[in-house]
Amino acid sequence: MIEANEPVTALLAVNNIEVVYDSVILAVKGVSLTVPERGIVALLGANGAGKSSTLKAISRIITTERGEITKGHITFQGQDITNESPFHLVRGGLIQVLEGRFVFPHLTVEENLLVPAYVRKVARSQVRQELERIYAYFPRLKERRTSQAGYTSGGEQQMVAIGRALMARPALILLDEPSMGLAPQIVEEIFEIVQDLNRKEAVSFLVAEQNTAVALRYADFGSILERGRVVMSGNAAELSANEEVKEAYLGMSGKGPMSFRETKRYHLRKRQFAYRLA
Amino acid sequence: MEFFLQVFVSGLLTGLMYSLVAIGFVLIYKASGVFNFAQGSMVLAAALTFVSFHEMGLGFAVSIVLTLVVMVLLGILVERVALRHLVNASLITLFMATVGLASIVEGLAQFVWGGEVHGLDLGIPDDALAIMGSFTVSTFDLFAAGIAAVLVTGLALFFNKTRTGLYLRSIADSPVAALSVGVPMSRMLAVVWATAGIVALVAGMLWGARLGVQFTLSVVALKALPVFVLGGFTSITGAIIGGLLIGAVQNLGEIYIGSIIGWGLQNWIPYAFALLVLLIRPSGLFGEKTVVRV
Amino acid sequence: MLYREIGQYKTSYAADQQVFSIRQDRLIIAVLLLAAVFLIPFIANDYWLVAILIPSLSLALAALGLNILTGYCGQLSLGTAAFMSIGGFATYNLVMRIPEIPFPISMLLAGVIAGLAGVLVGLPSLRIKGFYLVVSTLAAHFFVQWLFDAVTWFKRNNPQGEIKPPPFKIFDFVFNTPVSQYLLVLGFVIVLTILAKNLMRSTTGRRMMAVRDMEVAANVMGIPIGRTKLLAFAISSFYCGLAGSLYVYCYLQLLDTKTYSLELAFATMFMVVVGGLGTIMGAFIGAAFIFLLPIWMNTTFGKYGIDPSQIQNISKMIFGALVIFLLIVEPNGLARLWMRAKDKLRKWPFPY
Amino acid sequence: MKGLSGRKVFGGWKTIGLCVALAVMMLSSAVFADVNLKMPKGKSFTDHNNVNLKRIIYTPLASYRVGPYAAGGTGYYGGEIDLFKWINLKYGGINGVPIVWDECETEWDTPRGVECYERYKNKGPYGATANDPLSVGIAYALQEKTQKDKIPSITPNHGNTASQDGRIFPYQFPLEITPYDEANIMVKYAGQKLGGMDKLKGKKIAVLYHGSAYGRETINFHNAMAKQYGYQIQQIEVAHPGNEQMAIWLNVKRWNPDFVFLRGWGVMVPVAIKTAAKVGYPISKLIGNIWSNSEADVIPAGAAAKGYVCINTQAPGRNWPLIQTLWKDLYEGRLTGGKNEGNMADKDKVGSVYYNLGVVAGIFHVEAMRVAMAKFGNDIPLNGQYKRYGLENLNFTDEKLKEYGVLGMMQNVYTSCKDHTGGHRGKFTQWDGKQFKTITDKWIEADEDQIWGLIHERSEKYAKENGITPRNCNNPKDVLYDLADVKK
Repeated sequence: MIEANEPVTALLAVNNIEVVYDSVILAVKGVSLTVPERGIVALLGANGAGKSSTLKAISRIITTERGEITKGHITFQGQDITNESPFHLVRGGLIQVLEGRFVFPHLTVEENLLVPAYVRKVARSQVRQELERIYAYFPRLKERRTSQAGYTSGGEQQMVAIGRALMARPALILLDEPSMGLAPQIVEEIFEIVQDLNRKEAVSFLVAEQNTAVALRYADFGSILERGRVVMSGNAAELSANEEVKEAYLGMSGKGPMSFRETKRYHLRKRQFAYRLA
Repeated sequence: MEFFLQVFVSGLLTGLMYSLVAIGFVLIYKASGVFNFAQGSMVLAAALTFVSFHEMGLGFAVSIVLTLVVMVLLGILVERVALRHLVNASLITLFMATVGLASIVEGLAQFVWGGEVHGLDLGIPDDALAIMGSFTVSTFDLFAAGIAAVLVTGLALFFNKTRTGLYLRSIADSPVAALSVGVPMSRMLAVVWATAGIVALVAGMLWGARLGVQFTLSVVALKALPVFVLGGFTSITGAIIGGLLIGAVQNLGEIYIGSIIGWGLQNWIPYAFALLVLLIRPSGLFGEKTVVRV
Repeated sequence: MLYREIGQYKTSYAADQQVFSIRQDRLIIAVLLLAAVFLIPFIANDYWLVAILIPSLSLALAALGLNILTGYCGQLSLGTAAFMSIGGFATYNLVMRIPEIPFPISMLLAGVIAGLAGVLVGLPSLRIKGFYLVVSTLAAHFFVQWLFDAVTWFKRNNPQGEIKPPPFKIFDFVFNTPVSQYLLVLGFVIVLTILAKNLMRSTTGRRMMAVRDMEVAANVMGIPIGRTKLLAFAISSFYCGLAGSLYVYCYLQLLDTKTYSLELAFATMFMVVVGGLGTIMGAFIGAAFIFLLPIWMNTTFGKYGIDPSQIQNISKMIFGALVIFLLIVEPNGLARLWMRAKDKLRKWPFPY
Repeated sequence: MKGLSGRKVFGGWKTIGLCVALAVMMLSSAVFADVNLKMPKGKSFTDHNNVNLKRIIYTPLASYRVGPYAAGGTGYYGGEIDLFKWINLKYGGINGVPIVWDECETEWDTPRGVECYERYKNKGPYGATANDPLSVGIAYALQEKTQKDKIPSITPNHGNTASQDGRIFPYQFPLEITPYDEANIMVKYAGQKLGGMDKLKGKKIAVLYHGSAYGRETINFHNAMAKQYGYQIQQIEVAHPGNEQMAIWLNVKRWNPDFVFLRGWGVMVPVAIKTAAKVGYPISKLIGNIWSNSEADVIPAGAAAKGYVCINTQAPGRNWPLIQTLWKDLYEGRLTGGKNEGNMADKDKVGSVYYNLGVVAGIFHVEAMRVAMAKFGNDIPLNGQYKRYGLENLNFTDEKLKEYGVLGMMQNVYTSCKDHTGGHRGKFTQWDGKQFKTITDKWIEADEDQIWGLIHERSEKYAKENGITPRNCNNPKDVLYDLADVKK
């Protein structure tokens, strides 16, 4: 967590990137955002707003999906990483936890955790220690460490995915939709751990999330994406307080439930808003 | 009874020869989820390269080393030029890409070394070694079985005990996840293709000694395919057991069914048998069950 | 740019659901069809008819059949050659044994027989999935090869190894000239293509695609998985069976199991994958590409006096490399490449 | 530092570019095929060196030098081309008319063979003079087409057995011997070894045949012969391609026949020899047929093949005057200014079984044209019709063989309107570990009386089914066939 009076240095800076799939589908149309050192930034927006594409563009996973960055550049710890390979990004301290909990289903939980440790070339004697560090955050994983990851529950798989990323000792974790398909209680648990990690291990997070309420509660900053563009960004507290955000993403309006007509007008307004920004 | 035993045992030993090729399939499938149809062509290429070096007057060991180098280079090249760009492509696209690869490897091998038939003598006699009365086993087959055992042990250790092995298994499970946690994908794929090249050389030398080094070597892949499927794609043990079973069933089938309904059925017997087993166990004998969570 | 859809408004559901919804597309297809029927027979010579057009059209039909099964219903099959041979041998036996049936009906019946065989081969697909299914179709392939070789009844106990099948005829008109054979194959192909295109747009087709994309979800939606798969096998094998007969009766004029080799099955699979899985056009583009490329390379390199065996090796390498290159550039096949090019043209001068 | 990110996705306009490139390629192939391949008959011919030739003898060769059967094709077409080249260099061609050929790779695949035939059949001033595919499948597939196009099909030692009957198959020439002849000669040799045909009674013979149409051709005939000579027979199919025969040989060993005939092709033969050794069955009891008789069949089998006996229609080796001349003139450069211009990439294979067969086939091509030119004059159109006449009137007496330098290597071949095979003889050769040695001095002749009956049965059935009236070989007009109306 960033203290209010602490000077903010940018860990990750995304400058006006444009992402094109299949060379004809424009998914991200000039997104800029900054993740400060030891900060938690929430990337918010509806389905298809371009959150995942942005994250994958940063971590370069996008190349496996026939996508490419056609404009803009990305810097991490002051270095241009726009065309870096995922392998080097992970070793450099940037790792992504994919949407939909991509664990290795046929490996055991422990083997799952070991893969990034090996990428980082942890000495054999240190491995045990590293594992214990993760198990301390996720005691549940220790219980299940010999079972095949594919047979664990959704929440546990999310824990495996986060814990696995943590094994790489990253400076920044790109966390894509951690709440997907999980019970509210588990979602809270996961975000608690995220906050815990942020405080104790000084890991920064860039979290893409649809569950705006929860995300804003734990984040320092937030950016709202719509149709591949950033339409609003700022302090998490400010965003939560913003009327339009409340209306559109938190399902609250100062005037009680909205009528159908009001909703329609609202969407029109939002679109105009987006165009003005672009 | 003695005849039955003779048929059965010679079938088991023949089956191990198929296992050698099937192991090549398993290796690449295990590490990259690709069914590499080009393994047969790689067997041909390896055998042809070895024989040609040998016929140039190079010594046995030198030829083996040189061929190893060639096969490793070939493996790296395959990864560089083709496979790297196909990560995450669909199953069938990948499969057809390897069929295309088979065409390249066959063309290349024959382009460089020509299409002539070569003999290959490993110095191991391939004639009947009487064990009990008329029950015979060939020395060569026993030797091949020994090689298979060594190969399997080595590979099992490699996959389960080394870091590279873990990488390879993780890539097989989910290439995207492996990529996201920073597994050096390209290097790993190159390693696995190079290993498959080495396995192809072993298979190529043994098969080449048996059939002569000629184009038909690449067809052996078709016999190894049911072995691979029966074993369950990812299991090296499966490939061995599958090979033993298929070899035995094929021999027994040819003798005891063939004499009744007509000879020459050993092309389909292995497939029919594999199909039967699959109907009972849809992911092969040792296959990992696909975990489907919706 | 001429390729614009501006100004073409749809005012009815029928218009909205047209096969070719853009006027320019309709025009192109019409011109192609007219040329194929009225122009080519007059300008093409024997070489083009016999060695290029007839075989590539027959193979396109087989590719179309395989595409229904693999491209639309997602079931991997290497049994194309087997189904083709069933078509070929069934036609032969029907024609020779029951001469009362008119030839065209025999051929259609043979297609039906191939379709039934397809259902039989497809039965394991109810339990076996994905790549494992290849075993079922390969088992069928090798079994059928053996069956037609070993059981001489299928060759009418002919002592001769290879069989010369009689030419195709309707009543007394015998199709034994290249032009008539070409038109016959073309007729079959046109009718069957229109049928396939419409079938794939119907409920049946959409069910198949649902099964392909996610079997579990399709099941939950109440789609009868088993029936859909078996239907796909049946339709696909029917197409392959007809293609197999046409291939032999209008092209090769030799009935032999060797003709329906595994290489042929692989070639059709190439046609489907390179052409584009799940597109009708892909089968044709793929067939043209896979069939013509080796011939083209052969003749082109032949001009430069390169050693013929090396020409073959070189073309093998180039063929493989080109296929891999295409799969990398466009894993969804040439048809998709074409569609992307069209999209680009429609949006021109804007990039996206 | 590129890693996976090195992947490049093609931009949209590049896509269009690729589409256009593909289209151009296809179109150019169309244009190319039309301009260069379909050279209409009657025009003069420009060869590779841009020499304009008004009169040539054009012989396309549907060869195969890669793939599973490369060994056969390489030797056969190498021998044939060497002979053509030598005739051109030495005599300027046949009676001064050069032989021009194109090779077209078929990989022994029937559809490719059909394509090759169509591609070249109309090339040159008079079109192709022959179809020579060295493949039963291609020969069968083109049977009617060659008849219609008036291009003779030369298929030495193979082809449609029934086409030996020249009355019904005027354009098919299964020269030297047919599968029936071969089977008959093999049985005769077995009888000879036992000391007389009557000794065959009660003996056991196994036939292992290749699991293909080619392999099945002799099943009925073998059964008939077994009945006639009173021996037991077991015919066993070897699944294509024949790389696994353990079960079969265990079965053979159990039955323990006195002879095992191989009707093999490709990899089946060395595997049969090796597996026989593996189960402990003596090699001396194996007899190979005409397509199991080459170096490519025994070399892969290694030491196990020593002592293997097989039938042959022409003696292998380099010690025949013609082969010697070819070697000296082409490979050592006596005619080519010291350069090696032989067709065989592997010089050691000169004099091999397939090479010598190719030379013999080349002799058939050459002699056929000579016969036609001798009969009708040197200025005839050098086309398939005339060559057909020549092929039907081959008269390889000992003097003729001597003239070619192949006396003792090649058998006497006398073709006629009735008999398009003309040889019906075989010798037996034995592999001594390094080369084949001829072990029968005299040519063993097949029992033609017995075979003709079966041939006629088959050919007449074909004639009936296809509405063909057999030629009357006593009618000179029928003998001339296509040339009957030519006034000369």
